[in-house]
Amino acid sequence: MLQVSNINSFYRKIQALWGVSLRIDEKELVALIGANGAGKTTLLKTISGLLHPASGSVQFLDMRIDQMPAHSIVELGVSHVSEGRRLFQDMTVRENLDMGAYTHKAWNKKEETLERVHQIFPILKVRSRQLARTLSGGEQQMLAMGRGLMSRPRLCMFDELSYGLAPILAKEVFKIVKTLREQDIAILLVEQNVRHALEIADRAYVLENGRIVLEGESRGLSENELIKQAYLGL
Amino acid sequence: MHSFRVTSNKKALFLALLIVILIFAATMPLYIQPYIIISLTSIFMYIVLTVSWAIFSAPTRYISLASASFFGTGIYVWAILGSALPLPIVVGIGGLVSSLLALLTGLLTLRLRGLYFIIFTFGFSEFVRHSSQWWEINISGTEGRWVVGVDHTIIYYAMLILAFLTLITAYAIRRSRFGLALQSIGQFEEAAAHAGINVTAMKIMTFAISAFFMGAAGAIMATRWSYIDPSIAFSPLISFMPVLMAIFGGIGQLYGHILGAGVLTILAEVLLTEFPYYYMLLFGLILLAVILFLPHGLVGLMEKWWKGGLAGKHANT
Amino acid sequence: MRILDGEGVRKNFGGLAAVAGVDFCINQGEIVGLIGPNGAGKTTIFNLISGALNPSSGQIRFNGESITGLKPYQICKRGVARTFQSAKLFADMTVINNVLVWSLFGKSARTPVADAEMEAREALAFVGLSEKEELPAKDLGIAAQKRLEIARALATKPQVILLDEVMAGLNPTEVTQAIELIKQIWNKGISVFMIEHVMKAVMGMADRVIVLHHGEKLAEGTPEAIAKNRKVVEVYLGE
Amino acid sequence: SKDKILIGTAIALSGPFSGGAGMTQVPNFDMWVEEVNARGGIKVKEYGKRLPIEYIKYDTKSDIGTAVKLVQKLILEDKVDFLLPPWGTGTCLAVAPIFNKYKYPLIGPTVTSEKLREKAHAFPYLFIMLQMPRAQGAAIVELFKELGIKRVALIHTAAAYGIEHTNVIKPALGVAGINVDILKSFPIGTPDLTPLLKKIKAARVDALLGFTYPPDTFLITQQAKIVGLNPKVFYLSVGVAFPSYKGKFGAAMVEGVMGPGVWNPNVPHPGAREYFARHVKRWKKEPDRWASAFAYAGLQTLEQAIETAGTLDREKIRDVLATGTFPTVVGPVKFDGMFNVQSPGEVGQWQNGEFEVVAAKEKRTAKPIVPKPPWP
Amino acid sequence: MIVTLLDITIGGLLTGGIYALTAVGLNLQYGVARVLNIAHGEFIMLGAFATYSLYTLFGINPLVSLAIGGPIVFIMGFLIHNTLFQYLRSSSESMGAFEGRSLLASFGLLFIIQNVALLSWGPEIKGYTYLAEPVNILGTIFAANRLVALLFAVAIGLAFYLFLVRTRLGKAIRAAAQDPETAQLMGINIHRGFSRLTYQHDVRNHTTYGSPLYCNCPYCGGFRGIGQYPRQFHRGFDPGAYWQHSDLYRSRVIIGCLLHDLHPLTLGKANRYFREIEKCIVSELPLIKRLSS
Ligand SMILES: Nc1ncnc2c1ncn2[C@@H]1O[C@H](COP(=O)(O)OP(=O)(O)OP(=O)(O)O)[C@@H](O)[C@H]1O
Ligand SMILES: Nc1ncnc2c1ncn2[C@@H]1O[C@H](COP(=O)(O)OP(=O)(O)OP(=O)(O)O)[C@@H](O)[C@H]1O
Ligand SMILES: [Mg+2]
Ligand SMILES: [Mg+2]
Repeated sequence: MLQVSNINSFYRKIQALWGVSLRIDEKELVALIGANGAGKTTLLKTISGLLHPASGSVQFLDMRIDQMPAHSIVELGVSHVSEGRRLFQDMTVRENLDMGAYTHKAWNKKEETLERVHQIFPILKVRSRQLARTLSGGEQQMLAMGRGLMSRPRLCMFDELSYGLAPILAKEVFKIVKTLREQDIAILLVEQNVRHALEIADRAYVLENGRIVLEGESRGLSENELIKQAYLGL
Repeated sequence: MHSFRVTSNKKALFLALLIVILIFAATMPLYIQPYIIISLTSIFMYIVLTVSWAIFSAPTRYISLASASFFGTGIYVWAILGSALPLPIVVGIGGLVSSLLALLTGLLTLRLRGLYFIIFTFGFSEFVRHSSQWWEINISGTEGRWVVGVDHTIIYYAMLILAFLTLITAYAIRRSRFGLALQSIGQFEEAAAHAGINVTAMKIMTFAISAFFMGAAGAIMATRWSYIDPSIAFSPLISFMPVLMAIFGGIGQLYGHILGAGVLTILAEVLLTEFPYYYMLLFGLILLAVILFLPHGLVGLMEKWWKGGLAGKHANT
Repeated sequence: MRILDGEGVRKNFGGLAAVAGVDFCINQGEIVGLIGPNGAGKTTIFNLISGALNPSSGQIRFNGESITGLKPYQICKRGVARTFQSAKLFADMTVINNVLVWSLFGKSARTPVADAEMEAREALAFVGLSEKEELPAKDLGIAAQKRLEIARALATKPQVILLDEVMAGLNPTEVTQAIELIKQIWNKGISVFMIEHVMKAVMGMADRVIVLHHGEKLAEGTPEAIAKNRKVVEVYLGE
Repeated sequence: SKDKILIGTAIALSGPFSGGAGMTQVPNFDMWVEEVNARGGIKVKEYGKRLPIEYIKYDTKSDIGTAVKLVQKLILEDKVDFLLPPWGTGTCLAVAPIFNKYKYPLIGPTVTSEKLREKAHAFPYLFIMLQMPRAQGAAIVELFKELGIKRVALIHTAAAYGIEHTNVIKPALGVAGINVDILKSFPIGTPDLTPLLKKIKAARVDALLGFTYPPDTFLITQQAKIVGLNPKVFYLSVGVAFPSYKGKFGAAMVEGVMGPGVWNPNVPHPGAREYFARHVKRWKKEPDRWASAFAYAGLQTLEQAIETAGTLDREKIRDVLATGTFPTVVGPVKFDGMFNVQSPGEVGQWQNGEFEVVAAKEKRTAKPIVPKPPWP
Repeated sequence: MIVTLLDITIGGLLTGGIYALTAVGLNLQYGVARVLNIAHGEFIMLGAFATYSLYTLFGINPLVSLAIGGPIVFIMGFLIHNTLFQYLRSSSESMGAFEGRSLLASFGLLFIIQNVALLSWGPEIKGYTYLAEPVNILGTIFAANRLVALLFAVAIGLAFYLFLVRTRLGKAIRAAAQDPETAQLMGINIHRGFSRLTYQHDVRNHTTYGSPLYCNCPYCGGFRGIGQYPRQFHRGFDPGAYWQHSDLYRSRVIIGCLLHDLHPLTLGKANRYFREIEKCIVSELPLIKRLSS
């Protein structure tokens, strides 16, 4: 479904990604692991079109998207829940969700999707008319996820999925992500809680200093010594 | 934005330059034509206004449009006291009264941010104008006032000294802890408050300092005008010019403010006298061009040349 | 000895009681954890202590004196420093100047600039950011931003430090490092009041844990007791 | 030796004053320079020939600080021989000391202030063309007495012009036994005056007497029609005599409106009709009936004074100005102290599309129409 | 008594209402496009002059010329925004920098427009009379042109307000203004120019209530524009609270009108200057209270 081949990405003159390749199949849940500053966010931005790679290609559903503008990529069905929430602070919860469904396709089914999102995060319904900036940290995270789902994506990328969520909710969210696959959504997951991520993922990639250093079935990876040491803190 | 610590290299250069300019400026009336002296006085006046405006507004990012009310207050102080007291004392009083007014304005408006602040400060200077007009009509029973005039060389020296004091103050504030505090207020006021900075007091105090110089400048300039009324003294133009000049020159750098004030004053006069009918058109076009091509104002241009020059040297060696 | 305590602290936002009459106290040399579901009112409590918000009712005392209604800068100067859940950095200023503001102004006595600069460097070295001193703060990654937040708070030489989710977004290895860091802070004699969703940190470090739910105190006790508390498991920890 | 006379002016070409300056002064300055040069220049005996004029014009932006500075530039840098007056009372007063210091005569068409009386000795170079408030007040009171006006509403723009006139005329009305029922001021540019006009209407006064500036003059006229305020006498000030006033409202609507002035092509002075025709030909618009002709007359006065003195020595020219009599399009100009005796108060009234002189009595070009006809 | 009340209310609406609507325009521009448009009043002046010329030269009914002029000015706003402000925005490193630069740019525009108007129409005051007919509403009298201008302005302002608050596109404009990068991630094409729409609206709105009300001169804009910032502010100028607290916003507009309504009352009692002073104080107090709490 998504094929990233050999991309090099830059921030002005600083190279952040070095020949990165990655693949996601239909309905697959892939985890992306790496230390702070490894380049995870950069990779996600490159896929969603906020950054354009200097070389290499990104294909989505057999279409080359690496030079497409971000808003067209969204229309193809790629959703990117950014790191740090990036809510529209001066709009209400409800309006933020509406914006998630901005594409024509999603707008037509907005009410239906909204209901589903409200089911997943009931607090968003309660806080409907509150300004995004006054939500608590965790509530903001939920809103960011909800907004990401509003576009009815084929591929959903979560950057720092459980950031700032209470343990019970974090567990809940992992479950939800798993169920998303049953709705035909493929998932690319960036997550600091590596153990949890590996538990639910099918496959995982490990990114270090802008390069993929390891990849494979997640079960295998969680046994890997390097991973244990560097990311599981064992 | 400037860095808190200035390299000694830059400091020495700055000081040397300042002293040379000062000596030159002080001897000027001896050998220069009177009209150039008069023009220089205007440039100094705008330097005082722009630099003092920027003392407060540049680091904190509160764009104040109240300059006219402070400047005008200074003018009125001269109009009232000019015939009774010597110039330096009246100028000092002009500054102090303006500072007091700034304290009042500050208390009213400094809780506001962004557009609110801009509008309110402008509203405030209009309010001051209306009030003084009301006072003149209903209490003094007249509108305009005759003002005691002073020789243009004296005005020149007075303005030169004031400009010098303003620059020294601005420089000192920048380099001191106040400068850092003001800058952090501009960056993130809430965080600054939690860092132990008494944000309100700091803002009001700086606002008053900056108003002092504006008021003093008004008291000096009044001597040139011989007749004033509230709409002359509180002309809104005075509120806008410092903003324009500071942004034009480059808001982050002290020398940018000086440059902006100097260049725009000269430019305005040249355009005004050479192209009386197209003056505004050309002025507007130049403003647009500078904004479009020099995102950091004239300072950006200077720095480009500066760096270009250095790079050139490197290439040669 | 009680260093910081609150009594019947309450904060309403319109109809919502974000904090609904909570008592809490921090003793000298303690690490106290504050946990609770999202939106329970934890950050609001920090805002009330640090003076960012005024309580609707209730009392907050520091060293036995009421600090209710004081301004943030006054509270900071008395010795209560905080970090923000979402970093509030001076984005265009360098890392060192970010800390310098805190070390210059955060203490009750006037610090000479040279001393303040030294203290700022120390604080940066302490959190391991020495190499980034001259970078503008906006170029820092999330983990580094959190460290900078901590460095700034430390630079005021506080008696109590309020840490709001400083471990969010860190991977387990980094969490271990952060725990070390907080222990060192505690070693300096600073009392720690921390909001955290990373259980490993709370359970491993805290002397006492306060659990908040819907703005009310649900439970309070040792980490072990809290971990076993049925209600806490139900609303916060999950099975 | 000299081969030209350098004449400069700093006047509002832009900014809020430029409307007035562009109506009353700038076109007359330009036209006069052209005419003089067409004649070959001004004859100066000292040089034994006609010297053409070289003309420098600067824009004050309607800012007094700029005006002061530009006048200094003209004197000190451009070294002009003569200066033409700037526009408006405030600006003229602000530059008057400089004119004096460097001994340049200032013959001001648009400056009227009672304040000058106390300063007359200090400004020997200042000459004022237009009527002073006291004279205008007297003319109005005289007219009102004749028309049997008993009760007036007195309103004015809160600017020097309005305040001084009001200060002068209020006691004069009292002395004449005319009652001021309503006395109000408002800031220039007030967007809506209907409440005030409604109040005046309710008071049923005989006359509305307004010392107003153009924006207010236009606004009050329009709004008076809307609220149906139509007293026997309807007097407003600056702007009434402008051709654009008639242009905006049409001759039918301005019929019977009174204002200060007055000058029109029918006044019995030599050259008046020709001046009017030249102005219309040159600018495709009529001069206003208030200060245009006085501005032009001021230039004629200056020209004659130079020729009489036969020199460019400004001190001598001043003495000629102070003592001589100069025939102009507004009649023979003579200065009593600094004030033009040719300019006592005059009231005009729009009648059939022309602004006729109705007071003072001896200058009348038509009889006043009272009561004012209803709004169309 | 009832007549007086009515007089005050409608009279206040007529003047206060138009101010309030101008404020909406300014609000939109700053709140959505972050352009602090000093040249605001110049556009009013241009609109007024355009309708003036069309009316006096060709006898075109001002209402008709609105229909022609509206789109023209709309296109003008489009061009200005798309070239100038869009470029400034993309070349500014931060929002703060953009605000400063756009302020300077609008000064540039102000000078240029004034000069162009001065050159094309001359410095004198111009004016024409249109619909200056009294309209009798329940016993009190108002000028028809004011009523018409108000109606037009209300209609356009309201439509645009609803557009921004209710519709998909309108919300997208606001979102793009707050965080352009994230807006792209929602599928919003920010380069297609959204914020410019507000600019256009603003510009267009002005042409509407410019003309028949006032006499014009090239500086009328300057006076009305810059001079009205504070006045507009007193009448419900509130970008922050604008969107979400639309009730609050509405009430501010109403307060604005009410404030203006004090005008006839106070005119009867005290000097006009007191009213200006009183307006400042009355309108600043609650706002300051709210912001400081
Ligand atoms: N806007 C930027 N400009 C310049 N360099 C950047 C920028 N954003 C990120 N970088 C650099 O690119 C590298 C990769 O950053 P990235 O944000 O992708 O890492 P990450 O794996 O997502 O880290 P984290 O876990 O902190 O989110 C880092 O070295 C970072 O400093
Ligand atoms: N200004 C405000 N207006 C209205 N509601 C607010 C405001 N600020 C906070 N709230 C609400 O108060 C509640 C408590 O917020 P708080 O930030 O204290 O939660 P928290 O315990 O820190 O949660 P988290 O762990 O998610 O950060 C939340 O439900 C939030 O939506
Ligand atoms: Mg990242
Ligand atoms: Mg929180």
